[in-house]
Amino acid sequence: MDGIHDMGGMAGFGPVDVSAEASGHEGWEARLQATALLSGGMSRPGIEAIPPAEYLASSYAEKWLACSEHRLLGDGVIEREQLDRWRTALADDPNRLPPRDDAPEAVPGLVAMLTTTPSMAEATESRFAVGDRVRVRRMRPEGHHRCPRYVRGAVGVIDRIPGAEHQPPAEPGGDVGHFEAVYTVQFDSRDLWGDQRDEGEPPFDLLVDLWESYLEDP
Amino acid sequence: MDGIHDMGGMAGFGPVDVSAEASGHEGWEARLQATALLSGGMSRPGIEAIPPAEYLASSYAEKWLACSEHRLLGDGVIEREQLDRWRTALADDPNRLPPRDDAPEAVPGLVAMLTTTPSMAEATESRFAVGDRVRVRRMRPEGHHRCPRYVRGAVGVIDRIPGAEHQPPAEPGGDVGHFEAVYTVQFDSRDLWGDQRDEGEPPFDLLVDLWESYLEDP
Amino acid sequence: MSDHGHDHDHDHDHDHGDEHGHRHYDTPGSRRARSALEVRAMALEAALVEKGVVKTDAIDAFTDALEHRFGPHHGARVVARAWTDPDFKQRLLDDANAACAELGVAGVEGNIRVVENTDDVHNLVVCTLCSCYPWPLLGLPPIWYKSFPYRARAVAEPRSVLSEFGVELDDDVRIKVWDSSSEVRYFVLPARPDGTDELSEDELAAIIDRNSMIGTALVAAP
Amino acid sequence: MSDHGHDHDHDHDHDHGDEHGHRHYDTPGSRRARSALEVRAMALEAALVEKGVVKTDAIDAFTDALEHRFGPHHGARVVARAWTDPDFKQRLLDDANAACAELGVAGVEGNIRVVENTDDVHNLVVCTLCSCYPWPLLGLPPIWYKSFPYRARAVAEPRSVLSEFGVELDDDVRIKVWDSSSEVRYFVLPARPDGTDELSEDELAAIIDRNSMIGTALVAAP
Repeated sequence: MDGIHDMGGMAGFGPVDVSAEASGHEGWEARLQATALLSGGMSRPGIEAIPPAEYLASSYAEKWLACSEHRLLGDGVIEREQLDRWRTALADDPNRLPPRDDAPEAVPGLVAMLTTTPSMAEATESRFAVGDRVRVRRMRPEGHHRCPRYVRGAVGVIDRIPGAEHQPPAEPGGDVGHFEAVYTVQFDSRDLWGDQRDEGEPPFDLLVDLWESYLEDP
Repeated sequence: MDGIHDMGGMAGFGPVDVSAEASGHEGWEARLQATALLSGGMSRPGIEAIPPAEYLASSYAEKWLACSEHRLLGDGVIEREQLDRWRTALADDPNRLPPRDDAPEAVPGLVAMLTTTPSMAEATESRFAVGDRVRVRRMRPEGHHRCPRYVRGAVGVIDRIPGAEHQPPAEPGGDVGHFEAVYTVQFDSRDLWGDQRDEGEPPFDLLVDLWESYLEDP
Repeated sequence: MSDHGHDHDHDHDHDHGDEHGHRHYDTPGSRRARSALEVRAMALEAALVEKGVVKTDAIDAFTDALEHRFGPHHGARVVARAWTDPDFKQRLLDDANAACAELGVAGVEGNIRVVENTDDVHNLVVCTLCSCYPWPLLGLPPIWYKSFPYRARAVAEPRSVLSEFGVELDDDVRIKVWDSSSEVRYFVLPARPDGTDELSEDELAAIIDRNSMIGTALVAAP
Repeated sequence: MSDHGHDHDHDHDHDHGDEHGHRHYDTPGSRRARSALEVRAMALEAALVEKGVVKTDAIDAFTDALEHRFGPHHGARVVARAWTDPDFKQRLLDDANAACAELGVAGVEGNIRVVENTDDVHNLVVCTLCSCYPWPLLGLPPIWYKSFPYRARAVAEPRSVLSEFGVELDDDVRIKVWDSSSEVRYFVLPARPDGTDELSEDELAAIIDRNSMIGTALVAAP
């Protein structure tokens, strides 16, 4: 979906707050990320489905929460009444904690998974080769994708072929998509934004990983 | 500025509320528009400078108000103390109205201006002719412009040359820009969004008015 | 300035003057309570008038033009005339400003191009960057025209948008979407429905609704 | 699994177990009050555990990995090794996953490509669509990396962004911006500063800050 999350190149957000460090380093935010990932509540299509005004008004943690609650409630994994009951209980009593339920026999496997680097398949079939010029297709996919709008229609050069992957699921909980080569494509900034020397930006290179079906001959 | 206002093609906003009619037809919203335009508080660069999260969270009237207050306070035309004082007075006393100060001799000229169609200059010099193929330049202007992102880099055909105009002021209160031909450029939807037949959208035409300096040979 | 102008002048004349000034704001006699936003708008006017930057009667006159001198009744008159007078229609398509002026329709935000719906072509007007709209012919735009879904989607998925308005077009009708990015304002000349041969120009004007002149409706026979 | 692992295992082992469970949430003994958002996050965990969907010790272990097994100290070790061992550096550039594994650095979100800063090239990493980041080498990202200004501007005006971080590059340095759109995670091998010839690998690791491995800082000699 070409939603608000696809913000590469958008102006108007102001300066970067370079001192903003802490998020995710407060324990509960990392814990929320763990909970959201383990439960399957979090997904990128789910985050991207947050309405644009809410997306921009929400912190990172709020988006993970909103996405997870929506998915887990919608799928009937948890119930509204449960959330409300626990919110009241946990807000009213500062000593209250969530219930504890362990399964220690599963932990080593989880830790092994977390500390194993996922391997990327080699691209045994690839339409384009390193050095080829390619154009990013014009498109407007309804589901989740990984093709930022700012490269649409632009011509770049294949820098590397890191491997082959399935396209990501288009919908929360959906199946993965077509298995195909992924290319790192290098663009000259002038082919994306024009000549910005007058704004203090000499030409630079922009490299984006793009699935084969996002690309066509130039 | 390529800001949040440039939303052509963005997904995620949901359906159109086709029953939403009333805005601007309640008297005070039209009166606000009149006030904002007469005072010079309203400008498109000013509207576009509203931060993205606020832009999406605001109604049309709120954006006109925020833009006008910001500009008129910033230029010292009105004062914060005045606004606060009047807000309190007008909220506290439902019979209270803004003060009245007329200048009836100026009204006929204003009405004549409002009811006169602005003429557009003929384009005596134009680089492109009707039927020419043109490409929209890649760019990223910092100031206000009228070149939507969704046509950048796309090739279209000149449909008509409605006339010549100055480019609009880049900043609130700024000077108009270069005087040049304006072209109505027709694009095939496939050159903007790809083939959308599977989504129930057969190819269509998209026509956009673009200043000459937005365009280049294809 | 308008050949229907008398009715209107009469309508709004009695609202003017000190006793009836600021009639757009709500007072205890009004049905609605003032919202916080309305108070903010009133305070802006008050501060500007207090400083002498704008005059109250100028605001009155401008508001009056937006609400009464402009409006879809003018657009409907133009369409009805075009349906009944082929020469006028041709002038309208060739030079809309001059043709509209014949009917006394003119004004700011009124540099018009008329685009014609036919059996093969359906036109739809939008302004993605803002909310530009042909004020003299249609007045101020409805909320949905200014809404984010309409601005975002009309240029990319017009059939999906039209279906939300209840408009379903044959697959072989070519849609033309007009994004009002310059000072030109686009106005749709809808197709005249079958079964209206016996109607007078005024009767025709009465069946033409605003949305049909934006492209989000078709005109139906009465 | 890590040659510096002992320190870390020691750090977090004592936090585990029932008595110390949920240590990430605030209780009266904590310095901060619970925010409404924290309560919402706790309620989500509570509902999921109550339903048996997730286990508490799984959440503990996952959180622990995010906070302690991953982090920029690993990235700094990798950089320091690359600066002092040319063969390792070559392996790192050729096959980062294998080279990182030599130092016991591995994990999810860790399919790494290392890109090298030189006198002529400066690399900058961003994820415009999301906030993808090389977890094993750098841990969880800082707020600014996830912020809208950074995601929006790094790909279009990198020098302007870098100047906000205090980084000014010569005009003839070519910037390469990497937008992490697939499962590959980019990691910057910063340039070794002059005047560090005498430093040991551990001393070098101590001067490498996280931002230099994203591209928003240069490493300075101590």
